[in-house]
Amino acid sequence: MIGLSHYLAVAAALFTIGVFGIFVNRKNIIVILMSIELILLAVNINLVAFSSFLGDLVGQVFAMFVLTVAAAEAAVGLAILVVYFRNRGNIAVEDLNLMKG
Amino acid sequence: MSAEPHAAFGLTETLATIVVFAPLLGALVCGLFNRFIGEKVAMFVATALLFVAAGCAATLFIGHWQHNLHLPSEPIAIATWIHVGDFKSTWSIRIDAISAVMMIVVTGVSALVHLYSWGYMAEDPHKPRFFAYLSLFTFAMLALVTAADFMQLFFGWEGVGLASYLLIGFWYHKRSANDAQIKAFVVNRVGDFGFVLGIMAVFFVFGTIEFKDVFALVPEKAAVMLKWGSYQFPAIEIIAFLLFIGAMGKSAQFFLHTWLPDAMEGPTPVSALIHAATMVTAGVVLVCLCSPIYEAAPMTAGFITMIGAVTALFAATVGLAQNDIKRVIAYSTCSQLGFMFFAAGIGAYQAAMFHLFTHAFFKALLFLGAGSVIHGMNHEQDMRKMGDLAKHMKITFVIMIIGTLAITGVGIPHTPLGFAGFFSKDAILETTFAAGMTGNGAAQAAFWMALLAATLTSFYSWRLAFMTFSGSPKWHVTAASGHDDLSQRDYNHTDHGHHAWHGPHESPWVMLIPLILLALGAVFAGSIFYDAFVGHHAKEFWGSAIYTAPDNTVLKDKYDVPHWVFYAPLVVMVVGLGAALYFYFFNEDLGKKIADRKRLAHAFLQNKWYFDELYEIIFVKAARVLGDFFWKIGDGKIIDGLGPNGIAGTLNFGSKKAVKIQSGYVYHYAFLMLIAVVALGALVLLRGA
Amino acid sequence: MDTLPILSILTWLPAIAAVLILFLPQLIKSPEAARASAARWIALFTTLIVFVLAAWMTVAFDETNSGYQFVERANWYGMIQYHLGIDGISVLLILLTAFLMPLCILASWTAIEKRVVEYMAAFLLLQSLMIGVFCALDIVLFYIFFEAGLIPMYLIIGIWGGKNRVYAAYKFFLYTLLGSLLLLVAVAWMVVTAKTTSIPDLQAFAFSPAVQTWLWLAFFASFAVKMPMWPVHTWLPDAHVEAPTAGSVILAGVLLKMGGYGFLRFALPMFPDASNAFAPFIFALSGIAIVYTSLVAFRQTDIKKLIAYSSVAHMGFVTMGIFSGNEQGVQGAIFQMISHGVISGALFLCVGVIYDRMHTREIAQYGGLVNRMPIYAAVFLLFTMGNVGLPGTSGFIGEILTMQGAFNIDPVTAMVAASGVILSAAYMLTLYRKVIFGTIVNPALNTITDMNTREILIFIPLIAAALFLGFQPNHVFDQTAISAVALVDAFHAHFK
Amino acid sequence: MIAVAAFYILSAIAIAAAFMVVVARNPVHSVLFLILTFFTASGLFVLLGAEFLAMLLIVVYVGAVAVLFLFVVMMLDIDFAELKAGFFTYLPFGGLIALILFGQFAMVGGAWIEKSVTASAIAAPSPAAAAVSNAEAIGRILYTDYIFLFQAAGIILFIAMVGAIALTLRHRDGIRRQNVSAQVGRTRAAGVEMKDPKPGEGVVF
Amino acid sequence: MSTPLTITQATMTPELFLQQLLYVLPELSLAIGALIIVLVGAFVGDKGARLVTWLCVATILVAGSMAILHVPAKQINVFSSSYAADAFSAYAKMIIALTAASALVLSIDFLAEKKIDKPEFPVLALLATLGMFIMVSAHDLIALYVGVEMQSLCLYVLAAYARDDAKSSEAGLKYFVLGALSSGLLLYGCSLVYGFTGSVRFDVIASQVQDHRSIGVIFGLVFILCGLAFKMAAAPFHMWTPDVYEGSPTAATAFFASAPKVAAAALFARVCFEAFGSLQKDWQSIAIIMAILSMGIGALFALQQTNIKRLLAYSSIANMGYALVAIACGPIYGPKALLVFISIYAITSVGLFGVVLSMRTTDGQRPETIEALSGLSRSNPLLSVALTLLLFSVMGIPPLVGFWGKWEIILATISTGLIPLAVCLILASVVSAFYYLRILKTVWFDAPRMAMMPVGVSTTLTLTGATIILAALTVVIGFVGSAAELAGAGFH
Repeated sequence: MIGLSHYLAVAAALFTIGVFGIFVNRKNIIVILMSIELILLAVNINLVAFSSFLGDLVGQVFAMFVLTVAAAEAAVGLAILVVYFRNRGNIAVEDLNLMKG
Repeated sequence: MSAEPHAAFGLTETLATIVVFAPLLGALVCGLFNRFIGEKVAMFVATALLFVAAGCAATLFIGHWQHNLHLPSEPIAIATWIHVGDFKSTWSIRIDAISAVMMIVVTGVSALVHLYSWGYMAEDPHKPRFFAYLSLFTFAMLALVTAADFMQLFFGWEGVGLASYLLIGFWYHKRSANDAQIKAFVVNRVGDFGFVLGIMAVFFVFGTIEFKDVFALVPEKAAVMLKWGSYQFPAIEIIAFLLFIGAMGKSAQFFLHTWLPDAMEGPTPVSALIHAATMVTAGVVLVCLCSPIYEAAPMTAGFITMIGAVTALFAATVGLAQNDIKRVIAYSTCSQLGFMFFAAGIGAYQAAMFHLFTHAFFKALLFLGAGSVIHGMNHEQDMRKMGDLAKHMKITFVIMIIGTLAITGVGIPHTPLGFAGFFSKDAILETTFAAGMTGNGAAQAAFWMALLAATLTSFYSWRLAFMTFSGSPKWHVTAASGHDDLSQRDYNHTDHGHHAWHGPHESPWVMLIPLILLALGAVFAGSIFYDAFVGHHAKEFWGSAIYTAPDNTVLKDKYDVPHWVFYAPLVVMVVGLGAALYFYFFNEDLGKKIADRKRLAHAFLQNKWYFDELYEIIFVKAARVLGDFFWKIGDGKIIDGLGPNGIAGTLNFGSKKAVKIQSGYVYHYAFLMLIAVVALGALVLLRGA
Repeated sequence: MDTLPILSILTWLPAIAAVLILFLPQLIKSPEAARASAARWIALFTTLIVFVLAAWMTVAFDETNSGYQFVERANWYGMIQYHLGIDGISVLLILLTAFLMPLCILASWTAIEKRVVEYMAAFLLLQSLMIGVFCALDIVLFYIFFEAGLIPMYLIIGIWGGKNRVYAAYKFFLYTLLGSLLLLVAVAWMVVTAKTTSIPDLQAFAFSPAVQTWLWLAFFASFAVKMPMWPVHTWLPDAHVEAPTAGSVILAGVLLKMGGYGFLRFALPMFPDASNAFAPFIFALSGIAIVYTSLVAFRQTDIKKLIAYSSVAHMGFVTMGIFSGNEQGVQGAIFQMISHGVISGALFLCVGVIYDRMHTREIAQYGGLVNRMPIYAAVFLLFTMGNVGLPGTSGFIGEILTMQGAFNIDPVTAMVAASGVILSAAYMLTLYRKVIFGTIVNPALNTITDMNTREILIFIPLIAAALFLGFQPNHVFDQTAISAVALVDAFHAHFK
Repeated sequence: MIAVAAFYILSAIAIAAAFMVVVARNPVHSVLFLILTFFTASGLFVLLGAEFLAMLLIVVYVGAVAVLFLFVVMMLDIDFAELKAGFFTYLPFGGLIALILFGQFAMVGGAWIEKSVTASAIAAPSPAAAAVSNAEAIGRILYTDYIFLFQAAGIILFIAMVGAIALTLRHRDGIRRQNVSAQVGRTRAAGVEMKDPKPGEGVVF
Repeated sequence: MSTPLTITQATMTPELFLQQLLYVLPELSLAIGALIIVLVGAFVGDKGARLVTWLCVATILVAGSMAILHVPAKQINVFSSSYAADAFSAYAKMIIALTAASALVLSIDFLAEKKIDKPEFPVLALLATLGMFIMVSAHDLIALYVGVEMQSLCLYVLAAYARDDAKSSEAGLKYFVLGALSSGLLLYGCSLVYGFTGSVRFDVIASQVQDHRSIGVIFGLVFILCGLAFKMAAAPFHMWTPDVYEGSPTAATAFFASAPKVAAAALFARVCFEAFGSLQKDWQSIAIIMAILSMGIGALFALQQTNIKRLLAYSSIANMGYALVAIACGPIYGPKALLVFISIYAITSVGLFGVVLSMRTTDGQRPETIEALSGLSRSNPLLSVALTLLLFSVMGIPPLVGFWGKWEIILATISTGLIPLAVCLILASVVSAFYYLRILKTVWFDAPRMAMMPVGVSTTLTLTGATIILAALTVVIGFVGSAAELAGAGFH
């Protein structure tokens, strides 16, 4: 029988991959944004799994809010990315380094 | 500052008040208002006031001597000075035998010196300042001798130190004078260090610093012990010792004597007044005044005896080899002070006071005479450049011989014939021998050392006389350069220092009159006052001012010493005179030859046993090195280096390194966030486990 | 006292004047020179009024009342109150502050040429805060005044200071800040423990001995820096050297006294056990301070630095006296604070006189001044002697009493301190010789002029004070006695 | 049994696809893998009985967000990028951290016990499957209990809109736009100028 | 904890619905205001930015006053207990409104000069304020998340607002990427807490964790706090702060530096005190670690800064450390200290940025280095006096009001027994004083280097306002204290 911990494990794996994607990725920023989507997806799996196993709908409502906000976030993130690209001509992570110290 | 008259304010009190405050008034007038009233008037006021004071002091002294005046038992209280709990000090005038003696000595010599200075300092542009300092000194000295408690005593003590400082450095353009004044002040401070501690110990043990109360409590506190760690010391001994340290500084006793010869950088009248007759005797006064304490502190008394005797001998040896006329007399002063101290040490306070009294006359005389010589020699002080002056300065010559006779102690025992020094010195030697008979080892040693010192005294005193007044003239009339302290000053009348010198000349009468008056004292003071001071009337003369323990009978025992003791001083004087005659009168160059041949011994003596050099290394250099160490290493490297600068530096360095973490790369930031999350997670999980 | 809120007036009058100086001329757009002149006169006038009021208050002060007088009290923030009052310990320190301020203003009359308006405002502000420190009876209020003084002093050193002023200003500020923040923690601790901020109540509150130790250490950290005590004294020479003359005067004359005042007001009465336990420690530090800084002073080549180090040594007497915990020690310490305020203030003003003429403080640049400046030489001599502790000047009384106080507890400390008496003579007289005596070597000095009337006017009150206090110190002791005795008695009663 | 198999297959694909999102060289591939991940995740939602959310995921995420990603990737014309050297230097430590993180999650996951949650905590019990649909049940609480936050979420979308416009909208110069009000407000007087030329002079424009 | 009045679905009626709306009036007015203003903005176009800004300011101030005009005596939870109306949130909202409005006023001249004065800026700021309002009133995890995201999304955009400026867009991107990551952490934490307690409501969570301390909940707590720490800019989640502060348009930075800090700190406090009250040991240790790190890093890193915005960023990190110290003091002593401190800090911060915003050379440059302030006291005495007062205030030197913030915190730490933390605070303060003094040194001791423009009207207004408010606060600090006391009383 598939228990809650199975789902939590999947979510944890996705979360870890998302996190991993953020800090080992040196290619471009857009992948970082995708990693963030993965993290949010992991959270959603968690919420839905808990909701299901607790028999409580609030988790699903929460997940819905997360979905909504994630969509908004993606929009804003991509907008900023576009602005950045217009200024710099590329989106390499290594170049995101005008300010430091 | 006015005294509030009260019911018992009689003649004695009035006189004493005038004595004390007249010089102060003189100093203020002379120092502050000379610009308004004119130099001459200011100086005249100061001198006149001093003579008034001297007159009053004389009245007081003679009145007491002749039992015409009754000295009050209570000091005149003028105003509260310090009153903190039991620590209470009052501005007051204590009138007793000691202060009466000291008042006449101080004001008398001071008045004469004031007068003398009219002539001696005639060409100095800062005369009013000089007179102001002299009067200020006189006031401070009087405050010292009339103090009724240790605080006022210390006030006077330091006050005379200040005046001494100012007067030694009176010719401020002279580097040597500046050095000497600082040396005098600082060495005195070393003594004061002990003195202050002594006062504190007195307060600690007795709970008061008023003489009357302290002395009354001495028997009661005799057994009190001071503990320090596991050691115990008798409190009285400690107090006595500490106070004596102060006396050693002020009276230039062995170890703390180095300032006195240098103090001769001051004008000669100053040397006469301060560094011969009065201030330097303050230590003796202190010991005599504190006789109740010293009577209860036999160990310290022994120490005083030894220091006194050593000083007497040591200074005499150094005096042998000096060539500066004032320095010879300075060492002689030092030596004579040693006499006074060991007299006090063996319990003959009266003899000490007596010698102090006579010494004031003949030593002031010698100094002023030397001043007259110096004045006549156009400020030349080196005896090797003098000679044959008897012809040119007859009165001075006579006076100096009187002085020499007095200091060497010429007189015939058992008769009233003799110079002042004879009576007082004999009294000291006899009492010392008498004390030695009771088994006082220190006294025995002191006696023999004193005898030797007396021989040397005779030798160097006559040496001085012969080198100066007899023999061939070693001065040149044309010599007008290479010597003069005055010439370097930016005088308005530059004619003095550089004009051609016409050879030695006798001093003006304004200088000679004080000399003559002092000469009278040097001749007669001893015989007249012998009885009152140390003779059969001593008890009633001194009254309660000097305390002698019941078992202290040296004053009486001095009559019972073997016969040869009475004649010994005379004999040694003759021996010294003979030697001096041989070396400096008959064979004029012999002394010089000896000096040249025996280089080592002579150099040792001439360089004052190398005390200055030793102190230079031990104290001055050490202070410099330590000061530099504390400043540059202690403050700079250690405190600042580890403290503010070090911390600031470390922080700056650390932050420079640390700020690199802020690399600007977003993946670094994310990575650090994750590490933090993981770490915090691990932390709480561990806590949970 | 329902009459005049004299303490509030004393405290706030200078601050109001400062604001006036700062803003009034701005509003009427007067030219720079006129503004400067107005600032000077307003400042002088204000400080004189404050002095007169302070003098009146000192006269009106009831010497037989050991409690706090002229008390003002109002609620402010929670239990923190606007609570002012003075006793015998603070009354004279306020008078001293009020006494020195007009002299400082006068001393800065021509010496300060740039930003006169800000300068005068800063000084007046400083005066407000200093007076506030001495009359605050609420511990938080005290702390506020205590630490706020950093602001004007930082600016005074930094803006109108010498070459190395920035370093000095930083050092002064940070050193003091660290100390006073520890004090703040301790204050908070006390407030939390005792549930009151009123100083009289805190004095009556018995802290447990263990707590006392920590609190005492925190207070020590702050006041020791302020005093300053060895080894946290190194800010002082720098601050003194760089500060303008009047800044040095105030720093030495008043700001250092806050440390001593703090010990007297807080450490001794509130933490008697700890004070008693730490007394040997303080004695050791005081002894070291006296000898160490005297030796360092001996080697200085900068006049102000020398006097600054000498200040540290003299403050050593104060701490020694305070922690001897007996009447002589405590009264002596208070006296020494006042005396040092006058004498070291005067010495810094003396330095200022020649600095204004020559713009150097190097001893080597001087020599033979007596030839050109006899009056100055006399004045300088007087204060040199005062600093040396010559009897008859105020310097002596404080030294002897604090030493006596210490001697009753620990003769060895008194002995070490007494050796400072020798050393002080050595360095001060050497300084005096090098600057005043001798012949003029530096040709620049050939045209130097003696003190002018304004300068003489500045010194007359100081001379009068130094001598008056030297000959009649009892006028001070009469004021301080009752409070000091009460303090000492309470301290001793604690151990009975 | 099918559910179990479905779970394993779906989750395996999801994890693999997610990994590929991160490591793929071509960002377009990354986006496509992301879409795959979403699809499989939506399958998991169905398994968990959250049909409404599963649909939402596909509609919102695949339909909007992922397409948006794809659009941006294409628009920005990003080169293929090799894994940089930094990747390998950071891999061990980064991997370690990731591993620890995963381990911690595993511990947490293992700690969940059904009974640990008291029934009273459940605010909105899931209705029996037969009673109402999942979507309806969610709707019931969303429009009552969470109406306030629901509106707030609307505001968030509004913010995203305003923000995206503020950042990216450009009014380029030189582009002719229709100005309706100007057209409508145009009057005869403004449009036509009457000239009255004298003979032989002509009209000067 | 007082038993809150809870209105839920079970008892929902139209009347009750309206009654609930009463408690969210501030948010409602903000939201409705925002919508109307957007319409106005669309109507007036870019030229109306100034008008729109003032409208936003007015709206925010109205909303802020609504928050304090209607403070329920006891905490009231509405909308299924997702939203708390209480004195704590009212106080925080007032401060948020005040500082947000001031920051907006400050932005007017700056944006106009940079030619980015479009209506979107104030509208986004207004909406961010709405997010902050929701944050401080959040009483369940969903509201928490929604509030945080609403605020964050606006701030991301504001950071990148100068879209032609490479630094600004980089700042926006960095802020966004890291912010999204932190949201992910926060959410993951929320999901764990939800799963292990069965509820998202703070009151239910509180009663659930009271019984047993489950690893899941604690782990969830750690994640939530990490996410919130990011929003607060507390170390070690502070890394974005200096870069974003530097890169963002200064007007936006001024906004970031004030109101959002209040909101984040208040939310952090509420989560700790209300939802996880019985896990005090856990969040306390986390808060202490974060506090020490923030104070240390804020103080240390700032030493090396030459850019004044960066320096202020580190300064804000350090100050968030102080706020965390207050939070670590727990629900009894912490809230008052936190509120007094954070409100004073936020106002000071606006003032400081006001000064930065008024740094303008006569040739139109906007220098951001500290050196640019050289000799400011000569060229612009009033501005430098204001700056001096603000800096001494933020240093915590009495009698300036910043002192009271530190005083309250120290008092709280001592009351709690966290004395070593107080000592850390002090050490950090001394090190911080070092770099604040450096600014003052540049202003007062150095010779002027650049000719500065006179300060613009709106800046003068705000600056004077901030200075006057701070000065006034010194005198009426008793009022602030008792208000904060009242506001913080709900947690115990």
